[in-house]
Amino acid sequence: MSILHTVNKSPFAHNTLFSCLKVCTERDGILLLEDGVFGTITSAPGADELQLLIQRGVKVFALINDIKARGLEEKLAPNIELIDYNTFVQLTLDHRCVQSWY
Amino acid sequence: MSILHTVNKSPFAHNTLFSCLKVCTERDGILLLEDGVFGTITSAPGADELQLLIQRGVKVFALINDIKARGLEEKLAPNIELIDYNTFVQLTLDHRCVQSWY
Amino acid sequence: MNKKMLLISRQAPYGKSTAREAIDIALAASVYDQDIGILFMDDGVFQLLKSQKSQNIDQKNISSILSALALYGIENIYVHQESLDARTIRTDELVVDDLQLLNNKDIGHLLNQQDQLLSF
Amino acid sequence: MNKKMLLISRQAPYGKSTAREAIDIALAASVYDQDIGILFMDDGVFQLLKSQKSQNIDQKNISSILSALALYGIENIYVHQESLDARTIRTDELVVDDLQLLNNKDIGHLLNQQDQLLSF
Amino acid sequence: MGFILIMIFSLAVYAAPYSSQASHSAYQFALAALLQGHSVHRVFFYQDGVHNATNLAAPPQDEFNLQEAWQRLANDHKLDLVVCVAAALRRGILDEAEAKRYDKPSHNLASEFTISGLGQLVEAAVVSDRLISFG
Amino acid sequence: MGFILIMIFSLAVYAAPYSSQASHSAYQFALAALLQGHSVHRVFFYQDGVHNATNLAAPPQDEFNLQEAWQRLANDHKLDLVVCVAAALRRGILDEAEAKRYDKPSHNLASEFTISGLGQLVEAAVVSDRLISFG
Repeated sequence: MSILHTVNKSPFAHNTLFSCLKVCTERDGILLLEDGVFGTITSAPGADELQLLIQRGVKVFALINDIKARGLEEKLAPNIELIDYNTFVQLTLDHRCVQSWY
Repeated sequence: MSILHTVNKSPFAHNTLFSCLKVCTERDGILLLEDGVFGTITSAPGADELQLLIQRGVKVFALINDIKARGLEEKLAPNIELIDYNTFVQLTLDHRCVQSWY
Repeated sequence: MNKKMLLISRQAPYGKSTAREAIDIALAASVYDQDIGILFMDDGVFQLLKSQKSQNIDQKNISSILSALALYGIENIYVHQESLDARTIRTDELVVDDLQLLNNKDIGHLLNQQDQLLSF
Repeated sequence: MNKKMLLISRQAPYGKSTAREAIDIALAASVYDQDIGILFMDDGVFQLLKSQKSQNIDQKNISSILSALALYGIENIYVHQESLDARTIRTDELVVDDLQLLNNKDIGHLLNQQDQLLSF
Repeated sequence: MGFILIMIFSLAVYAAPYSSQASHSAYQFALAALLQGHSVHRVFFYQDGVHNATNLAAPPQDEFNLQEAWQRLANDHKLDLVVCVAAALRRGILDEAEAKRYDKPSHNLASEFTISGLGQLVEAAVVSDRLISFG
Repeated sequence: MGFILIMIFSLAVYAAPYSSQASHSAYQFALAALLQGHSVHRVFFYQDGVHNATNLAAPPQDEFNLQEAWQRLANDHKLDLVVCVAAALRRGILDEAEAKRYDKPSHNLASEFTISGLGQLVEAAVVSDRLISFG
């Protein structure tokens, strides 16, 4: 029972993802949605930090419909799980509460 | 007759100011307004680049009312000219056109 | 019923109405006798700066409202130390005296103690 | 009367409506026979990516609209090279073939040749 | 199929429809939760989110109409859609009573929404298992 | 005092009042330009800027009312305040004619504003010495 962090801003334009990464604990999860899915690109700002957190046990997810809408399927960094809204709902129940980073 | 760039986003949160600095030529001017005035703080992201441009001849301005509203009078980096809306209007006439960076 | 709630305020004052409207939620929660804390982080720490003169841009003074948080019984005021440092803001420049400075790890821990998070 | 105009589109598609509504201005300018160019910069270059399937989020496909710019007589399409590079986007991944890649200095020069700038 | 534990959700929506994708995401989330059999106690609209409640939007026929979609969802699932009165008044979203009180020439709140105070957001946070924010 | 060269300005406003400071900045700019004796050919409201045109906003008495300020400025200086029809329809800002056309129960465009197409922004860019954007 930890925190689910959601990030909906592009890390190329906003510092939102970095703020999330700073306070994310090893038991938390991160969900990228809307323009936040630009953070799945291997060269995105924060991509290295994201992979480091994944290695430490943090689960990272991205909404598949937001990935597809933006044509990013071929550009994804490894170990990011693509999910739909049903799984998003389930994730909020698997965590104790949700912090939305705008 | 060059470009007046306006920046209204905080450089701590957005990459807007950096985009402006990248393409600003030595004959251009930069006006910080609204949350853009957080860029006047000496430790702000882009502050060093801003000072470098100033040394190369770029004029940098900030709206005094936006500075006062945010209580930043004591935190200003050097060589930034504080102006009112009358001068803002005049600046747009002193330049050939205005690029607003959001 | 009582829940542990934390409001996380990360936006600069005045450029958007977010900061102002977030505070109103904290005040409402206190009126309804809920245990609410506020965490200021990122540009949100600018809200706490002294000597804001927002009448110059026709807006209400946010730091005045924040200086009254204690009157509303809101006692847990947290501030992200790294956000202050990045902006070269000292704690004696803030309108609130009684605050708890947190590092990144502290914040991760704080979030994990809450029942609900109100994010701004 | 004719003026040299440049629309500067810097926002990512879909998260906000800015990208979509900026394009409509370019189309309107072309309808009124104005000499309008478009510069894609920062996250704006994402608008040009192929294989967008925006019906998944109930939005119109922005890349389809952009691929029709030539039909509207909009010939001057500029793309910031550094913005592409930062996003590891190759020009063969874009929906527009006939575009001009610009570096920072080129853009500074381009802006200084315009009569009006439309900023998004 | 096993059974699922029914949980109580509330959503807070802070962004305008169309201009931002966030309220569309909130709608998708509410829909998915309801279809899984969960309960949505309340959707609270605040800040620019109050524009989701207008009954005057007329987007092109071939575009998704989110305001209408909320109204349909409310009718199908007896959803409690609440608009913050202070945020709404500042942004020109009014029901008939507020229009009368402030002597305004018309009102534009869709009938599926009600106007109330921030206490409704606080109450939603208290009684719900999860409060999810979209902004 | 010397004389000043009268220049023609047009403004483009892309942000909502209250939610964003940008439309207040646009108002301050327009006011300063007019008081200097310059001409403001048009203020064009697009994207969330269309919310500047509502006649239903009722902010607290002690807060600045930007929607009213635009209306006053328009009356004092015979300003041409134009709202983009496509942006307005999507966001629920309608005049009487559009309300009738789309069969909507009411309308909310302040009488100082007119609804028109994007061509009005293009025309403003062409005939004005300076087009200044606020977003």
